[in-house]
Amino acid sequence: MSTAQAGSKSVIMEWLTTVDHKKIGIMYLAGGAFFFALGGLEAILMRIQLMFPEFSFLSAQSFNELLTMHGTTMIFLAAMPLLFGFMNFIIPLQIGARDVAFPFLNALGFWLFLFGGILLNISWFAGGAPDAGWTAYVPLSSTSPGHGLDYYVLGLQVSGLGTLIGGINFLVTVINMRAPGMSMMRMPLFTWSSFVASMLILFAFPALTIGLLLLMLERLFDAQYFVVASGGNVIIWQHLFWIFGHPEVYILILPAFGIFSEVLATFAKKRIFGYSAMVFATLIIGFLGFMVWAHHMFTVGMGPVANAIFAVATMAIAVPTGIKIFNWLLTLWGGRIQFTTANLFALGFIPSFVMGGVTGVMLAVSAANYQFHDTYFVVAHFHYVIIGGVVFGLFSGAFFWWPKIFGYRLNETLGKWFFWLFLIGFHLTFFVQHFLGLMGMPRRVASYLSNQGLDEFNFISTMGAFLMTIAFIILLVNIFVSIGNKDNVRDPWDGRTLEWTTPTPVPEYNFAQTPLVRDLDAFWHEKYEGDGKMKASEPLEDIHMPNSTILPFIISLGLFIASFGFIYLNYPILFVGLIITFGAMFVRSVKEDHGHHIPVDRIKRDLEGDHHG
Amino acid sequence: MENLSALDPQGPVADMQYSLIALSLYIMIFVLVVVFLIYIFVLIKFRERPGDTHIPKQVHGNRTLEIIWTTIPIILLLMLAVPNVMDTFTLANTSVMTEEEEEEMDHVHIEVIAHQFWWEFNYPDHDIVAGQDMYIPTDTRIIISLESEDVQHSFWVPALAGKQDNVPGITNEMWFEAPNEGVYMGKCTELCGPSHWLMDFKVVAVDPDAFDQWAENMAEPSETATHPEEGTVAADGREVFQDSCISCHAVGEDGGATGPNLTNFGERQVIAGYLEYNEENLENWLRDTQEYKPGADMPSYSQEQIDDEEMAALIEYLNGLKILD
Amino acid sequence: MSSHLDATAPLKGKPSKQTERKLKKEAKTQLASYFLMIAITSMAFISIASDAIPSGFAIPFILLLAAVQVTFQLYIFMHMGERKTSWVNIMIWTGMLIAVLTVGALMFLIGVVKY
Amino acid sequence: MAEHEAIDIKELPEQPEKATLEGRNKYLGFWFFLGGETVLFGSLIGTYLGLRGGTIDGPGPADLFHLDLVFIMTMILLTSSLTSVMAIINMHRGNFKKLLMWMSMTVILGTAFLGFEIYEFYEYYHAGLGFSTSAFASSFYTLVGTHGAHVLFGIVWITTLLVRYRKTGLTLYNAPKFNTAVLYWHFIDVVWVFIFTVVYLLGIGG
Ligand code: HEA
Ligand code: HEA
Ligand code: HEC
Ligand code: CUA
Ligand SMILES: [Cu+2]
Repeated sequence: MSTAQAGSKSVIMEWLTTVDHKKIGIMYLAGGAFFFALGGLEAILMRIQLMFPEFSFLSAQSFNELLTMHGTTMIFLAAMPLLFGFMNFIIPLQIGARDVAFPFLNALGFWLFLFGGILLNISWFAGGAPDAGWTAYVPLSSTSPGHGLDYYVLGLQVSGLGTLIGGINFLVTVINMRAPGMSMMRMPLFTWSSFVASMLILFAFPALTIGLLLLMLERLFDAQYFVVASGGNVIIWQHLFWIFGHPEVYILILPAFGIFSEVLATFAKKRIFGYSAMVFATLIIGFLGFMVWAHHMFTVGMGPVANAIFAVATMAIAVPTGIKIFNWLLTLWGGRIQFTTANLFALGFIPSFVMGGVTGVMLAVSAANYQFHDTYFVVAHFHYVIIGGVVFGLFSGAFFWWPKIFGYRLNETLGKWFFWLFLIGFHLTFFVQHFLGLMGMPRRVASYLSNQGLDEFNFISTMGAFLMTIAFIILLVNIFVSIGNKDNVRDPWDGRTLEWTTPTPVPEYNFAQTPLVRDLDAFWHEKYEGDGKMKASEPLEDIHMPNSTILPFIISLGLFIASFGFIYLNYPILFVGLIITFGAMFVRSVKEDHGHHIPVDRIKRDLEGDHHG
Repeated sequence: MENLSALDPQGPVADMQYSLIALSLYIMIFVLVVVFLIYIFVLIKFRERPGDTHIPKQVHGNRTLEIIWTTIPIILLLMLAVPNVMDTFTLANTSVMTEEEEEEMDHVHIEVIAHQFWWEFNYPDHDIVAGQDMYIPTDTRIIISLESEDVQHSFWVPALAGKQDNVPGITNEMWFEAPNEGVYMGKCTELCGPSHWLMDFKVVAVDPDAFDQWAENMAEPSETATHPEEGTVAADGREVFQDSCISCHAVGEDGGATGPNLTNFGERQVIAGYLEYNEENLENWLRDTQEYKPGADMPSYSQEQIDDEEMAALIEYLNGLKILD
Repeated sequence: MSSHLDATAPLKGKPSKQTERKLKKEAKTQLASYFLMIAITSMAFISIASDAIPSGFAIPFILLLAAVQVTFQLYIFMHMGERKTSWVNIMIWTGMLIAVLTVGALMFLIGVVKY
Repeated sequence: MAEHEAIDIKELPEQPEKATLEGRNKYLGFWFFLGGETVLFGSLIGTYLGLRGGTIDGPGPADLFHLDLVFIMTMILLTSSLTSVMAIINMHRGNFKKLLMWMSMTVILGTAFLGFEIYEFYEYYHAGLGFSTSAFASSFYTLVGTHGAHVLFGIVWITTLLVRYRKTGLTLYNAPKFNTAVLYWHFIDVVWVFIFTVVYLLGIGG
């Protein structure tokens, strides 16, 4: 077997062909950050339009396109990929693995996401973006003129496939790739919550896949599922969407919960309080997450029995979530709390998220939901949980793991400016929206009339959004000015878990010797009960690693091309795309690839370099 | 400013919903206070002080605490869930019998049919079709059935009741009552296209006698309004109307149903659901319909189609379409 | 795991005697369950195809038969009852549960009849 | 990768498909994928059941379905499941030739099934059931067609394996591949059991 890969490749080829979970993680982070800025820009444009009543900064049509793309981009192309970035980089390190279970599929998942995201955004230049909201209710979506919705359907289908693949990969990685001694109940909570989130992905995304398939067949091939005159029914779409859609929001929040568990324990310098309760609560949230989807459909006419059942089931989620909140508070209790930027975001999360969570419970009151539904009260609720939960989690994780991932530390002073401005801007933007909703402002309105008392709060809300933008720019500045800040990047926070035992930058094979895990918070245990070094569970020997390959990129590219064939019903293009995809899959299954070995000498050299460096 | 806010309920249904909102809000404030108190205490007490390097005790957990913070939320949620389930059933009961009285209540049945981007109100018991303004009698149970002609819409009158969706192919029902006379603002709350934000309507509650009068006149509008006397400007306007508009708009018995029924158009407070009612706006609306409501099913009328003189006549005719007084 | 194990080399050798015995037994089980499945399918077919059986009985009956048959497929053909398949069981049954919920919702909660 | 040294194992591993970490990963990952597929088909079946009354003026289930044809198709697919089971038993015995033989049988049976399905669609089409005739028509073709597409994919997949490994003999590398392909094939059969019951039998009987 060959021991090293032939030739030196250009940097671009290296990234295009990589199957290293760390590089893929970084690409997810970069892609997600790009789409976050894009989705944020779309939000700002909407907020400018809503700054004054009857303002004509944007046409109603453009507004609808922006609002659809903002929601879709933020959920599918920003929040989820950013989380996937952390999951990719951190999970193998936290469980003491050299790689994920399916490195090839991992790369494939990333490229599918990226090509799907690009596809969706090409709609801007191809006659108009989708305009039916991120929920794309039929028949508005199935009859929407132009190709916007076709881009929506195919873009999400392609990137959704990537997500599903990624989810399966994480599941198997966690189950099969853990280092010796790392039992399920010794796993760090970030890994645990990502694991549960991956289960949700596995079961939620197929419903979306079918929903999108039906919508595509209806728009492009004249199917009649949603055409009432042909015996169709429009509520089927809503069920399929929300059977996916509700678990989706927990797919977003659970990994973020995991990040907070790591950050809070690290900066309180305390073991997480009630570890097994935390695990159990996560599982319950995941399970209940599948039982409540119809709370988005209280007004659609399912009947009072259905509404009552779904209302009560929804409220029940407050209980396990509350368990987590109180466990975090008790983790802080008696600790030595350090106010680093990472921890500020985690601390800012607790009150912000609880405010969003309790409005969620208010929304779950079905009879009152008849007032709340589709108003700005809902917009306020979900931005509180999403920004106060997911986005804060992403920022917290970014500051926390940045040194490990990028090899330098972000500036703390700028970080704190960023935090405070973002926190204030966020509450300013969304707190007043609760009132707007109850005062009669529906959501998804391109503007509002001037004599209805909605002017002041909308203006305040937009000001808050500007503040968030300033904060975000400070973050960007921070990323660039801090590049030289390379001291103490191996274990800067006195970490507790295995990722902090690796050298920075993390070598390709992660661990020269797979560690032996003896307790929860394995590293902390060795630091304070042992000699500060992980015990090895295997002798030093050659390490087997998978080979780089361009095939994932090509498979995704083929689907990207084929999508245009669908959108414009152009069969030659469709077949070219499919041939590329299936051809590459065929090559993959026929050409055996057994990876390569990293010789023990090189690992020894690395180890010495690490000790002297 | 009309009655628009759900925070200022004007009828029993909105009241019921308001008290649920209030109840849930109190519970949530209690939760927030508890969480915030612990939070602030912890942050102050256990923050790292300069020079402090102690390693805190690595506590594993506490069974008693776990039980406490599992049971208390369950109790709080039950306090909320029970009234909610009861109200959900009450609101879904659109039969007109009240259980205590066992007799038929006064009620009016209205079919609300949503169109992009306007509202049609049918009164099947009165044989009336109205558009944009929904007249109702006070102190009477209003039974609404909801349908849609095109995409999904949602019918919301915050001050009187919550909303229910107008779903194509499906009939939903709801009810409410308005004890006080007044005009209540209604809105469409389901994204239904570019002019979704302008899909407003009015609920006009008048006392039952006035309502009966209105219904009678709607069913048989006075000839003088619908067929103005020969030779008047309005009669010329009627001609234009018969040429260009009648295929979509009905006045009295005859006319299409693609657009709102205009029998009582002269009594609208607003044009097309939102434009202040005056002649200038009316002319603008007819000239630039697609500017005012992009995507609406009514064409804009240029000078070639309707010249200024005809337009003036048309407006005169439309202004005269009144059924009351 | 010995990292130099060459996975591309053809596997030589015979299974152990014990495995041989097991396989022989398994072949029998498989064949038996195959015929059982044929029988089940035929029963389902007959209960619908013949007019003698009232549909009030036939419908729940064939649904039950389908469930039995699927269990056979999963546990006999697909070996879901073996050791170390707990994760497989969790995932498949969770999937089934969610699929059933989905089917139920799409049959009953689509607004035509209110519950 | 020069020497294809035979592995020095006296005995064949009991389950060569799970003898390597890669094999175990594949096994588990594939099962999870099937868990997701369960929801996928659940969504399709639900959609069909929700819409099966929506025939408007077009033909409905009772006008169309030939139960006897579908019964034969079911038998074929069940038998193909058995042949694939036999293939795995022979794999465990170390009899690669027979593995290939039984797998070929599976492919042949699968192709026959697919042929019948195409014939069935052809019949229905000529009985007036186009894809856009009614909501029932669209949902029926989508559900059964998606299943058919799975069958087609399975046939192509197994054929590729057969061609690729016709000479190599059993290895720790291809054993998991055969095993997952067979799992997939059984799963297609499981789904068909539901389709047979819920679409065809209920279509005629209820
Ligand atoms: C990260 C995303 C996220 C999260 C975590 C949540 C969490 C919750 N959501 Fe939210 N939700 C969304 C994202 C999210 N949601 C989005 C995006 C939408 C809109 C989609 C669209 O239409 O576009 C939405 C919409 C939405 C609706 C539909 C509104 C409507 O359209 O009419 C409802 C209704 O029930 C709801 C409920 C809840 C509930 C009960 C929770 C619970 O999980 C919250 C639980 C947490 C707490 C309650 C706080 C902590 C608990 C305690 C301190 C214990 C004590 C508490 C009590 C006793 C109350 N959400
Ligand atoms: C992860 C999810 C997520 C996130 C993070 C956000 C973030 C924000 N959202 Fe979003 N939002 C949704 C998910 C999200 N939203 C969803 C699902 C909907 C529903 C859509 C629908 O109805 O279909 C919605 C709808 C929605 C609405 C309602 C639209 C309507 O109903 O009419 C509004 C209005 O205020 C809004 C505002 C904002 C704002 C101000 C932010 C801010 O927090 C944004 C913060 C970001 C920045 C501040 C970055 C700014 C960057 C720049 C300006 C560019 C600079 C770039 C460089 C220098 C390179 N959002
Ligand atoms: C193709 C159909 C069509 C034709 C022709 C048409 N209209 Fe309309 N009209 C509509 C529709 C649809 C609306 C509702 C628009 C909305 O609010 O979305 C409307 C609304 C109106 C309104 C506002 C109604 C209200 O209740 O506020 C007036 C006034 C009106 N039309 C007058 C006219 C006149 C006058 C003409 C002829 C010169 C005309 N319409 C021709 C379809 C039509
Ligand atoms: Cu009608 Cu919005
Ligand atoms: Cu939800």
